[in-house]
Amino acid sequence: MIKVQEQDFDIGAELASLTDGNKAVGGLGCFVGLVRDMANDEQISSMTLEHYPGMTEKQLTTIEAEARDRWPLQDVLIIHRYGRLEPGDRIVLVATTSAHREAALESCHFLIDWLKTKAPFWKLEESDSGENWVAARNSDDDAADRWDRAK
Amino acid sequence: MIKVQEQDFDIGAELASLTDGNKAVGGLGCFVGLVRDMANDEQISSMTLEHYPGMTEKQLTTIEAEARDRWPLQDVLIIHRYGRLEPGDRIVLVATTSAHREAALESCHFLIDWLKTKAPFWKLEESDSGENWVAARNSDDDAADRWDRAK
Amino acid sequence: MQLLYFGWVRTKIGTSRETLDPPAEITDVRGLVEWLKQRGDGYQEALQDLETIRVAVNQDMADLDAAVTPGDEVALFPPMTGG
Amino acid sequence: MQLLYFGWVRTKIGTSRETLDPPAEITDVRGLVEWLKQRGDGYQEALQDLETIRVAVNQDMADLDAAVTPGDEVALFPPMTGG
Repeated sequence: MIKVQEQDFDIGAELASLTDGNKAVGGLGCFVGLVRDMANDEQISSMTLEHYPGMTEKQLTTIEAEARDRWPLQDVLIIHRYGRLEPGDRIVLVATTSAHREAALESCHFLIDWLKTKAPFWKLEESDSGENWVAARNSDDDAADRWDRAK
Repeated sequence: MIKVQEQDFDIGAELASLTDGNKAVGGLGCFVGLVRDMANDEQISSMTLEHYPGMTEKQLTTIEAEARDRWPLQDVLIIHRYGRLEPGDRIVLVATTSAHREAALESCHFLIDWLKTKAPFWKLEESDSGENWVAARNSDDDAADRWDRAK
Repeated sequence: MQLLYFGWVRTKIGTSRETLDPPAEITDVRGLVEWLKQRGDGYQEALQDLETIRVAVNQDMADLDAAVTPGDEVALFPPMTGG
Repeated sequence: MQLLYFGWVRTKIGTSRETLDPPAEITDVRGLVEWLKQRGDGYQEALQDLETIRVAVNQDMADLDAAVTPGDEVALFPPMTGG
């Protein structure tokens, strides 16, 4: 399931929706990304996420299908927020469930690596020195490429 | 933090305790293990976890230190239940927080692989055919060995 | 043709969305970008380094050689930073 | 010496914990296990295959050559299945 939303999410309730009543789940893997208060040695006051409505949902739906193709998953949940966030705020939740822990953990890792470089979001950080678009990192490309090679 | 307990835990509350108020956390990795209703094609009615009080806490404290040594972590939480559980019940929670997602996800994977083969727990499954001690799996040893080699 | 801009491509061009009618000889993304660069300093600055520009045609990632037609939705943006 | 048994080692021996006084010549885990096996069919059955037995001395994992002394807490159990 894909949710692209401005509002915050309740981690406990979201994860419970993946496991409650499904007794075939042996493992749940989860990653939550949060806004940090420091970037490049500067104090961050806010981070605004811009996205491409329509394409975002399309891309996330494609990658959910790809994860289900690669691993024997019971369920996939991706929640990605947009709009203005502050340090400590949740940005993204990725969770997968499977009979087996390897599938849950690896698919979760795959999905967040993928989101970093291929989901149409852009981050504008605000600090004392002004506004700054977060640059893509080569290390994120490398992390995503790893999964292409493993295909 | 290590918790070895008979009672259930609240995933949302536990994870919130790792991130609330800590604005240096960029990523939280989490794994939850649950009791499945099937094992070796048999319907499971319960799983009873026996452990070695004293040694369990000692071993888990050691592995938490090992994870903190290997990755730049903000926090580590391991909750492992013992006693009689039923299908769908939570067994274990592993969660780690870090400024960076790789550290959080990898350390989480490391900890659960380690728990599978080196935490002093033993599982007794009850099914229509009687009681059966869960056997250790070679694949779990291999998963744990991988981290020894990576050291 | 619907043009969408995101991230610093948007802030440099100064708009997030516009409807344009490129001349008929514009048939691929590369040609479209070169044509846009003639429209003003903001476009010139936003699109000067093609290495840093990513493109989606009708909400699918595309490269500079991808075909574009008048009814398309074409988005230009910097490398994505999701997650 | 405190002896603790877990998992099927416990169910085969029939007790989870006992205090025993092995003879003075028992100085390592291997000798202790051989001595225990003389104590009855349950012990014999539980401890027959040393490949499947794991040992902790004073709550630290140990091997068959590890020393044991009268004040030690020695635990015998199958491979662990945590997580």
